Amino acid sequence: MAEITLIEGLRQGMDEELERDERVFIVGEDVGQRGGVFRATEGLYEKYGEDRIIDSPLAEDSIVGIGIGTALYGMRPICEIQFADFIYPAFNQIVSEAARMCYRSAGEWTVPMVIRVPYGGGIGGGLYHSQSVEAFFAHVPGLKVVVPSTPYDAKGLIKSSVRDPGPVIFLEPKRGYRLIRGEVPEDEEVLVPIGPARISRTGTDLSVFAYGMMHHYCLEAAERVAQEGINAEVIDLRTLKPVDRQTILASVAKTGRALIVHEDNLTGGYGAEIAAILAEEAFGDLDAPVRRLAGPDVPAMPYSHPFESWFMPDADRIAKAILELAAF
Amino acid sequence: MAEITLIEGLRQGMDEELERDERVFIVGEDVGQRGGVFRATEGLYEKYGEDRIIDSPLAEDSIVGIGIGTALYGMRPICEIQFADFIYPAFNQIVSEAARMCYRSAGEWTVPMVIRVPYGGGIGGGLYHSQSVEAFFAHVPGLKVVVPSTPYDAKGLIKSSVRDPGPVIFLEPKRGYRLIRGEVPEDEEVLVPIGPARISRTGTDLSVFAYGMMHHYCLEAAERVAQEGINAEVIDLRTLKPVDRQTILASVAKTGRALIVHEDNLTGGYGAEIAAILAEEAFGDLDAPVRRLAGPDVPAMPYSHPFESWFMPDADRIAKAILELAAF
Amino acid sequence: MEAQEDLQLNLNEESLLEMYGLIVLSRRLDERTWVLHRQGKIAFHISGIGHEAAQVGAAMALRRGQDWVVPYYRDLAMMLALGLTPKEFMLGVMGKKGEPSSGARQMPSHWSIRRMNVVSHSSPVATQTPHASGIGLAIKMRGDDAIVLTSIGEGATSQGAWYEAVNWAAIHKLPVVFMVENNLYAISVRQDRQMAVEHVADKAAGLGLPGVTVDGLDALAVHRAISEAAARARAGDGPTLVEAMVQRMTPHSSDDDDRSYRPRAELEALKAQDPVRLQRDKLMDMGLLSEQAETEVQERAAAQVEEAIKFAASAPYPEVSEASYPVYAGDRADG
Amino acid sequence: MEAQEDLQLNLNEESLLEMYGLIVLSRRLDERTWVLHRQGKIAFHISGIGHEAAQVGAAMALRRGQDWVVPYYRDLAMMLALGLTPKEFMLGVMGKKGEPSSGARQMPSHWSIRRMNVVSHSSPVATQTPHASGIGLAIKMRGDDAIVLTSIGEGATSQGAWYEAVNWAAIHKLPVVFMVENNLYAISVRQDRQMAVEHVADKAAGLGLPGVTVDGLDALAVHRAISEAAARARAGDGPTLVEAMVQRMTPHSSDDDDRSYRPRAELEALKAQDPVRLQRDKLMDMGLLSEQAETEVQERAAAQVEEAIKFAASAPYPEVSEASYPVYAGDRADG
Ligand SMILES: Cc1ncc(C[n+]2csc(CCOP(=O)(O)OP(=O)(O)O)c2C)c(N)n1
Ligand SMILES: Cc1ncc(C[n+]2csc(CCOP(=O)(O)OP(=O)(O)O)c2C)c(N)n1
Ligand SMILES: [Mg+2]
Ligand SMILES: [Mg+2]
Repeated sequence: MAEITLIEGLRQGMDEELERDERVFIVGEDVGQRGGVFRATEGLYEKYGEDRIIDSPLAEDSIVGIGIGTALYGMRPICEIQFADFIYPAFNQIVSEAARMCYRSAGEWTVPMVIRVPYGGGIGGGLYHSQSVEAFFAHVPGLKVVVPSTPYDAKGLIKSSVRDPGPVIFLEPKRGYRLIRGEVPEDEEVLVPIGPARISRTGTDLSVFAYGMMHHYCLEAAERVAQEGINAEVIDLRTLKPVDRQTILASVAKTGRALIVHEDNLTGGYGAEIAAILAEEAFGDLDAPVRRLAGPDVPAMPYSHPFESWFMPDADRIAKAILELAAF
Repeated sequence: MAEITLIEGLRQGMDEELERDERVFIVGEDVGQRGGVFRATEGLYEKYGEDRIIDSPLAEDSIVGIGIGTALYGMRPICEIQFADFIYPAFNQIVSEAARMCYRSAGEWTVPMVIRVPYGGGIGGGLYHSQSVEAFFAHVPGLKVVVPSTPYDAKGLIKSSVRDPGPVIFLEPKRGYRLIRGEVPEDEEVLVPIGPARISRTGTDLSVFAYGMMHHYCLEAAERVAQEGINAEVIDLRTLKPVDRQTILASVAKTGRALIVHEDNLTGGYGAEIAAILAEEAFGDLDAPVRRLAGPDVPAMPYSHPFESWFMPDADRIAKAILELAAF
Repeated sequence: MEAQEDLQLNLNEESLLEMYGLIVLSRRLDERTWVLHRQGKIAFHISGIGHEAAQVGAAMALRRGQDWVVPYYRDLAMMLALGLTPKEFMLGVMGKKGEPSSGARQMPSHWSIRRMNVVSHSSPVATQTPHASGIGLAIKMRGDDAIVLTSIGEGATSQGAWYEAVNWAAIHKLPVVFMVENNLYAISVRQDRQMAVEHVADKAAGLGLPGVTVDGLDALAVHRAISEAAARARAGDGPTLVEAMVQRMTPHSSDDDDRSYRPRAELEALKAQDPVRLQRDKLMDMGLLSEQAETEVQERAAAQVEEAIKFAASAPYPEVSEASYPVYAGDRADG
Repeated sequence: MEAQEDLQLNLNEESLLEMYGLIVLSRRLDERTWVLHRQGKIAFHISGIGHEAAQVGAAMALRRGQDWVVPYYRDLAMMLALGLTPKEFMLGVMGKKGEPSSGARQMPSHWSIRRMNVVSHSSPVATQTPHASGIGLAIKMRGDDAIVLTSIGEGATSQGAWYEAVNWAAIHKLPVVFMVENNLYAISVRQDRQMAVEHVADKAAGLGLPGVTVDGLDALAVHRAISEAAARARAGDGPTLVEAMVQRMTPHSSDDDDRSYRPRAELEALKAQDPVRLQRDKLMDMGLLSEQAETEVQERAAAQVEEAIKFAASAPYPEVSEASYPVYAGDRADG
């Protein structure tokens, strides 16, 4: 098995789907000759040509809106939004159109499409190149929301997303693109189903829920607190919508304690939904308050280096939160 | 004291602010001669003229974007979005610009503006004239989110919102525009501060949190269950961001039980944040699971009459939820 | 003369009469729906009265069932021309079970006819325009023999989304016809508060595609303009913007009251230019329509309308259990 | 001849030299910032190299401090012309405490100079254009003696928001100058994949305002075009779209590598048209700049740049406590 990076997993997944199904194509800003500003589509323009790897005009609403049109016709678009921070111009097409098309036509029309969205901070991107946007989309019925944290899941989930019959918001933890490496088999097809969470570290004392880069920091923190005798279970949610309630509830039934970690702003963030599910359905299991560790409620991650570290939860802070919760 | 409708309260509030401060003006689709499609601005065009009551082109991003520009220059725009369902084209200007302007300029530039948004169902509006959008905006640092449920609060809160130095998303429960009547004094200035919730019915057995039309149904339900000996406390949140934690936590400390009601979709809805706050900060006070009663997770309220009733929580369903929770 | 050309080139006598029959049917159906609303029997109607000639002229310039259509809410006459039945329309108006465009989930006049390649659209205006360009892109990618027509009001062309979508089609020379039904009003807002150009067709120059303005009260003129645009599209020469000057002879919708913003005299004047009468006169001038045939057309339309109302009125409402799906493709009631 | 006119009408000898000095300063500062990046001393730079003449020409056509400016990220030279100091710029580049445009919250080159009516802008492109129209509207409402200039790249004019904003200014005849700095690239995407018109100025026709294309390598030509547009705006005759043809002589930003999409020969060719050299030659031709004066200009610029770097390098980073405010107007550290 080869060890590859997260972005390489993504690229392999897209490449295989482009190869497999000629209805699949990629559209977005700079995805062609440039190979994407993060190089996620590198080499695909050369391999599939400008008719299937399409540089869009600088207009996100149209990237998604055009994608929807092609999907209605039977194509399988992969739309790239260059940074999560620039998805808002497309909000109307995503929420009003992609998400509601199937329901509003009683299933007559569907929108099989993937919207790829590099998100998150820690790359010196300041207020507008660091944002997390999952809470917005996880609130919208009709959308699925997926976040891989490993090269294997990146490959397996992008392939499943391309094959999904409806719209998938595919959030890519961009700080992990090259930082996160992992083994991915070369001789078998890698497919990871949309839906199930993954218990990436089993434990008994408390449950830590996370996704994307934060999942890695949580694992790191869990190793650290293990040295102090705390045995944390870490769960990579992977699919935020629909969320894997069973796995979440089973874990908390076992541990009695829950910590949710994300880098998006705290208030109304994705963690609120997990906390609400637990408050409603795990009442009898909980031995301690549900804790959320998240980005602070400032508009976004500020640029200056000390600011950035201040904003972003890290292994230190997570470890501290684990210890506090375990001691409750 | 005169009894007036909710929309009349709003109109009075806007009228007084237009009169008081010549920097205040109104901009939106059909707000001029037409007086707004709901007639919220009726008579204002005649009184203040086309330079202060401005019919915009049919383009929401520009309504907000132009509003921001005028606010940067020192004006006090009241922007009307015709229906909440049509706010998504303006999402980028609201989230990227209005909300982040103060922080991103370290306070040098501010955006004092009100964005008025008629929202909610029960008016035969189907998928795209019934939506609730509070969860999106309550997640965005830099925005305030306000929802009046009475004529008094409509008047008092719109006036406070116009005077607020930053952007306020002002959500109007449009089903209540003419349905909800209440007394509003004529001989004194009505100002309701942004922030505090209002205990509209004191009780001891459980706490019901709601806003907008749902608040009225909750009151109705509370009266109904009172006949069965259950004494519910009902709280009109009024300001969703920043939310009044003290009042929420104090109520649950007293009652030990919490029900949150909204018509927006359940998952990732505003109720999740309230549930999360309680799960985190009221752990020791809770005698029962936190319950959420909300619109189902379908894309929006469907048109056909039976569908609409199915979607919308009403006094019956709320009463049932109260009784179940009280019996836990 | 031009009419003679039409007769030779595109339309035979039969299709001219079909055209007229559709225009009349649409008008009767539309008027009757207003009556139902006044009687309190239905909750909402949005009307195409004054737009019919343009819509039918456009629809009949397409290869129906082969070409694609992405319409907007005023397109009742266009939908009838594309095969929507009065019964289907009435099911929608009454929100009844089996309503084919949305299963009674959307408000009336939110079209979708899958069998005729008419794509589902929503209420937020101009959201359909990028879909049309996307369909055009897909047609081009697949090398299929089809084009797509999309319609919109002049007010909605103020939306940024509209420009972005037309821009795409212009850059990639996509087989799209952008039809604008200009009735000079967007609810209460007049064209001069909506744009600084005289004609919506002028917007084409800024986007790099041809734009034409045509008399939308004349079905044949519209038919000709759309046929030319469609021919360009089919030939791979790219999109065209066709602005049809129509008139809104009613309030915006049944929720609207236009008295505060629309002079009564203006409305009166429109009646002299009623497109239904104009088509009738034209056909009579051409000797294609006798008084007797006219009576038959009217009676047939009236009968169809009444039958549709009876049918829909006695149809059941949908089961509440239907409301919970399909949120995701493949969802079923039991899932 | 034209230059002589400028000399007579708008610009005296002194201001022509000021203009040149600013262009040189901007270039030196910009080049030095690239060096800092290569040395690993800073994290990010986005460059205005090749745009300087247009920007300074534009800025000097304004009444600085009275008129309003809503810029975009490439406008270093314009900002220097409006009073941004090299020290302030360097604080931003290094993310240091007291950086005046955002308190080190935004990436470098996200301008704001409150004292000069330069409005804060963000990264999502074209969001600034409606702000400019709104400022124009407010100026008109207040009857103030000011105009507003806003700039943008040609790629960003594909955003719907841009059309919507220009449309507003055209309808209401607002005192706005829409300046487009057309360098033919949006990161890697060439103009022909961005729009189907030959000139961005052609877009004006579709929006109902005048549009002109001007040689953006010639500061005086841009000065003239912007002066004319500003005069129109001041006279109440409404907005103008001015497209300045400039050249991006560097990769998009320090994060970019343009080798995959930009032919080396094309880049080489640009050097023959370097706007800094062109301005110098012009001033020398006009007899306004001696060799010795040129040396002084260069030395002065270099000294200012080095001083700024020293200043910013030794400035502290902001306190972490500053990061938590002001989320809402009036918020303070202690709130
Ligand atoms: C995004 C959005 N904003 C506002 C509305 C409300 N609205 C519905 S139709 C309409 C006017 C449309 O005018 P026009 O495009 O000229 O079409 P017409 O109705 O005249 O045929 C408005 C403002 C909407 N449907 N969508
Ligand atoms: C809404 C949005 N989408 C994408 C980007 C990423 N991006 C930054 S600059 C740029 C290209 C801009 O090109 P152009 O407008 O021509 O200006 P130039 O950089 O050439 O001066 C892109 C795609 C962005 N900043 N905002
Ligand atoms: Mg119209
Ligand atoms: Mg450019």
